[in-house]
Amino acid sequence: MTEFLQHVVNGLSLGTIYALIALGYTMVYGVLKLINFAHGDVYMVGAFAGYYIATALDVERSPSLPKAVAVFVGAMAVCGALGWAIERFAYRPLRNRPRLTSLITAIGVSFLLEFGFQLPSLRAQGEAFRGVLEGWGLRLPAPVAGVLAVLPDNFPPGPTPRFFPEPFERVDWTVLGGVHVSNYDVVSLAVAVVFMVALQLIVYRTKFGTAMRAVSYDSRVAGLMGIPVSRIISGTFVLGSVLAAVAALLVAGSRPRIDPIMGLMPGLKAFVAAVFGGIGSVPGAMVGGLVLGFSEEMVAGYTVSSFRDGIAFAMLILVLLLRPEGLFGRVSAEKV
Amino acid sequence: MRPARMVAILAAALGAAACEAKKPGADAAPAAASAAPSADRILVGHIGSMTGSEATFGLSTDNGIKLAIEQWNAKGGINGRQIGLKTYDDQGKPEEAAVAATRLTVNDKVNVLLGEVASSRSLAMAPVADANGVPMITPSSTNPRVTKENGKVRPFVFRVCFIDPFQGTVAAKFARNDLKVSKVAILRDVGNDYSMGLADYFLAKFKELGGTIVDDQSYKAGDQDFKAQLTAIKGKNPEVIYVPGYYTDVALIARQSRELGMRQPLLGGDGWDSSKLFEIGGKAIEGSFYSNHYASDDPSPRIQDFVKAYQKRFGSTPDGLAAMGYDAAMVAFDAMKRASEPAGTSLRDAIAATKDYPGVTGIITIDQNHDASKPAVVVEVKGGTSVYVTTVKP
Amino acid sequence: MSPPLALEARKVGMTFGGLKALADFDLSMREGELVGLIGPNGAGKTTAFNAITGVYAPTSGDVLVAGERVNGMRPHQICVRGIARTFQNVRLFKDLSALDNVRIACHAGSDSGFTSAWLLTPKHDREEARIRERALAFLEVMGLSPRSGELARNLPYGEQRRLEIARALATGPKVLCLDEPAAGMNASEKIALMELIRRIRERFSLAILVIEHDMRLVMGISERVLVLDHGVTIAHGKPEEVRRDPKVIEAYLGDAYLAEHSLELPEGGDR
Amino acid sequence: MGRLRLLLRPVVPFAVAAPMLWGLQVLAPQDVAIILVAIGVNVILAVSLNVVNGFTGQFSIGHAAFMAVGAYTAALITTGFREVQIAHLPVGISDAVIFALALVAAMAVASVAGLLVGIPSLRLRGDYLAIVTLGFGEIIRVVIENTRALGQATGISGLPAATNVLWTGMGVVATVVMARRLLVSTQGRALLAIREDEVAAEAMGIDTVGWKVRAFVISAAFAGLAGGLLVHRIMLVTPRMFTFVKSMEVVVMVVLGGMGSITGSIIAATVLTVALEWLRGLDQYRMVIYSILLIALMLTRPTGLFGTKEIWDTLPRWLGGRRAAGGAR
Repeated sequence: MTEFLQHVVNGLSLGTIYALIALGYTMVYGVLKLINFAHGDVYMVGAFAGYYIATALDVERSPSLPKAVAVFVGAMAVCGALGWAIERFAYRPLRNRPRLTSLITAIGVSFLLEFGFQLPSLRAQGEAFRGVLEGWGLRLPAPVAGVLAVLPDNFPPGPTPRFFPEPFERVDWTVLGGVHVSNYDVVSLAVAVVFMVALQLIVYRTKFGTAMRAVSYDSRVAGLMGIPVSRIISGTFVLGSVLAAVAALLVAGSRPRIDPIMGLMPGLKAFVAAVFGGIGSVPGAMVGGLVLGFSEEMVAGYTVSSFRDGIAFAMLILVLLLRPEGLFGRVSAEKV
Repeated sequence: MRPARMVAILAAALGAAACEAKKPGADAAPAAASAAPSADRILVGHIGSMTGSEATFGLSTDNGIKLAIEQWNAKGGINGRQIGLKTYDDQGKPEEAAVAATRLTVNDKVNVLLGEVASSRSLAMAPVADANGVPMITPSSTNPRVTKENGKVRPFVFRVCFIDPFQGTVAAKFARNDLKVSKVAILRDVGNDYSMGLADYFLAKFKELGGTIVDDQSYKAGDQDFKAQLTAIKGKNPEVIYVPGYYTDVALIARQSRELGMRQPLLGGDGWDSSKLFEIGGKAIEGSFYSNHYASDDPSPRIQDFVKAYQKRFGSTPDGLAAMGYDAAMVAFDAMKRASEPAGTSLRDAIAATKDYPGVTGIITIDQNHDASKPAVVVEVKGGTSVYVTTVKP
Repeated sequence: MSPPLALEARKVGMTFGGLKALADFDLSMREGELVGLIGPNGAGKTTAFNAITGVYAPTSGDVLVAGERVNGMRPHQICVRGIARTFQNVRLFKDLSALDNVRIACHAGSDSGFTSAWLLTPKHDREEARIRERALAFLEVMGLSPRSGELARNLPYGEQRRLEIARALATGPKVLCLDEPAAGMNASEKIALMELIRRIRERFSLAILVIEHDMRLVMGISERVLVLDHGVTIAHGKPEEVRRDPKVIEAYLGDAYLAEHSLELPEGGDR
Repeated sequence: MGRLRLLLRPVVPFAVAAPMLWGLQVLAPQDVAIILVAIGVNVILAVSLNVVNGFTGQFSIGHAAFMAVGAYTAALITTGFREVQIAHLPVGISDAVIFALALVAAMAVASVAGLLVGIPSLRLRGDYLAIVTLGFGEIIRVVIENTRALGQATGISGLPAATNVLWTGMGVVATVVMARRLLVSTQGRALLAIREDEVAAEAMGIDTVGWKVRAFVISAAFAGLAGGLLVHRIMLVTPRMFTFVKSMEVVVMVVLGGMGSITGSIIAATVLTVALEWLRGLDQYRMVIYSILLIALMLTRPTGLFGTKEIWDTLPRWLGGRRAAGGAR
């Protein structure tokens, strides 16, 4: 019984993460009908942004609430900016092109982030460059050399995983005779719920949200109605990326290993969750994420754990075949 | 002529890229200039996953090799010939490894081929090495089939690491005889042949020694959440959990097991050996054991010197893979010194004749299966480092 | 004795989530007949079309083609049974040549797998040749032969309309359903089009069902007119009778005006 | 005589290609050969995927899965018959025959897999199909990793080194001929119709689902062929070789070449393979450059190299180009 409850707790904390990432997918898809494959990598960037800020603030030795907040806000800002940039430079130029095209650029961006973060640090690269030049008997002009000296020596992080300092003290509670819950699980859940509710409000209560839905319904007409489509889409990207950052920090805080490809699998899974819940629907993404989290947990816990990944997708396929529009998705019969 | 324009763009982009990227190219391979083999130069070819999910392992190995080369060159090279290194990335894909191996052997005409970390990739390289008569030493591919395919020993392929059966057995013996436990749970990386191999041999040996495997769970490298499996394992309350994976995942596994209030020590293999394990694992990993080639607290100078030199050169403590890469290169160079001609069959024979070479990862002797027979040590994680516990002879 | 029934719709009903878009739609057409289906926007004309051609399965009633019950069948099956259609908003295969558009239709139903194409069997060659000839013939009829090589998207609007008709004819239908073929044309174009439709009917001896806003046009060519309003058939009969029918006039106040000046309203609620 | 010509016509391309390829096979040095094989395999993958993604306008991103099915099938057969020699046949020939059979089996099994995935999922539109294929790819991998008979993570090693330039070349010819003859046939036009407008195609009497499934099965079969060829070049098959990333690489080739353009796929596959090989020396920088290149190309030529056209449609006349207006003509 305790074991089952434990699984429930685990599944919940896993599901909330999926849900948060899935929200990003679902919103972007909603307005752009584009599977933003780079989303998982935005999530990764979020984790690293948090990491660098935390190291700068020396969170590891002296964690505190204000610092934690700073880390969160900073990472969210970075990801927001990144999301905006990606949309602006990789997707917008192709908006009126076949969607496959932007899908490829999405993959391109994803690769760029993943492999870019695996490069040696700028300083190391600079030194290597200097080495080559000197190998040719050339030497760097003084100003350039000066620049070399100030290049960051731990960015890009390279492929070796980094340790993510705990943004705040970890507390573990044992409840109901043997079920272990940590304040991280609670905080994650709380934060996730808060953000989801906030998002729901944004989408259904604000002017921006209304515009967003209009764009997702028919961006052309929305444009004719004087809605600044581009700005709305940018906004959506920023929003989604910010959520990805939140998810990343919640994960990194309790599972403190971060590396450049940490976004790959969570990205795919979250995508599955989004589709499962009906891509384009906010509550769908939440439910999808939770369902996925639970089912993975239960499969791994009670059957052959190596089928864990398989089950996520098997489930997905089943749902799609039985209910192609997903749990909360709306049917869009093509008008003839 | 739009396609033409396209091609132009492509060419331009490539060109630009090529120039821009000269730096690392040259960095990774001081010998980049000398693709063609010359009598007064020795070229080492290394294939590793410099990008992708296992890049960190490829990188460490590459560093180890670099260090070995720089040390020899500093000493005036091998019989007066300087050593160059050419590293190719295989992105962790076997097919890439095969192509890279072909290029190194056929175009770059390397004297010796080093790599790969993962057996699956070494298995893709081995046939190429044999076909071209270029000796190949894999630093850390532990699957028996790498050196011995269908009962036949591959003529040109060697290794300086343990093989799965040995290390699995070591762990099993240690668990049964030294820790005196009888109930063990296994948590293996289903996507990783190294982990699967160790787990299987451990399982067999441990049963043979009269122990019982209470649970056999698996995860996938890169997972961030292992609580499901751990919770299941906890229900079976084993005395020890055998986790033959890489430190990248083990650190998290340790943490999460503690978070679930599990107190059992974890037991692992040389894949654990990295300072990252202690950094990420923190308190959680304390009191766990793993089999390894050496204990970093081993006072013997050859180990301490290596650790110092490595830190000096790369600013980080070497992990097991770096040490293996270093030894693989060292064994090759030692053989070259002895060989009449530092390439081809004579080098092959020289490597095969390696006996009691004092490597960082132990006294290496290449046996008739082209495997390194060397004792394994078992170390315990104490105070953020590994502490010698016992030595197990082959 | 009169020719056999080509199309027969018995009490066809169509509801979308409670909304009754079409109710008890009755229609029977004989070979060579030309029936006009008119009604204000949102009257359910296109719905009737979709129910007949299988885009939607009718929620009630039956559709028979040459005596065979077809409702519930997928559109392509119905097409093979002998109903071809055009679309209100032209739906050509835009990136294919006019010729290919028609050839595809000629393929209708022929279900020879890929193998013959790979083995280049003589039979396959003959088939290809036959299809090509037929396609060219239909382009000829529609006066599009000079355009056969053009991409459909590059054709002027009027020709696209004609090409769509050619494509529909190429499936060898017993019944040809034209959904507002004259939409967006000016008066003279419309006249020409109606002339063309008449010619088609004589030459291919099929039943033609035309949806049209513009009453005068339909009245001009069809021997029977059926008027829909809010999914209900409010009148059915000879043009002149229908024209005088008060219900029709009422339903048409406003719309007729628009239609005669060939102004288009988006058919928003037309479901 | 005429009869004979009719009988021969279908095999002309093979008859012409065989000697050339054989020559290449003999002349090409080992390092060139392995690249050629790599290119060939990618061309087969790209062109076969193009049948689904390009001709039919469906969006499959699980091509690697069918590759895997074919690869394992072929591997099991060749390893199973390693010691077998067909009676009255010299070793070489007998091995070749066995390999040929293995490849055929690979295609067959892969196509069955294609059928199983296709029948239910091809009723779905657009992205949903993409997701199902993606999911299927992951599932296949998980299944392999959990099957002892398939060697789990280690896979099956020690396969005969059967694949060479000749075999691969013939595979490429077969694939291209398949795609080309399809494209210019009435059956192929049915697929194009589906790509252009599914509703209209259906209304014109085209059994859209049926044709989609057919296209899917064909493409799966040739993916299987590619898999079989690849693993017998590197004498090893592991689940790692058939990841989601691999599928994506193929999709990239197709889109880059232009949806529905055979020559486009061929050129894209070749260029990408060669480019990656060329960049190999730059280890870590390689994929970074690759991705930048990818983005740049898509931004400069969103419809791919040739759009839906073939190369000769885009060449100027004096270069023997015949600017056929009809996209697929």
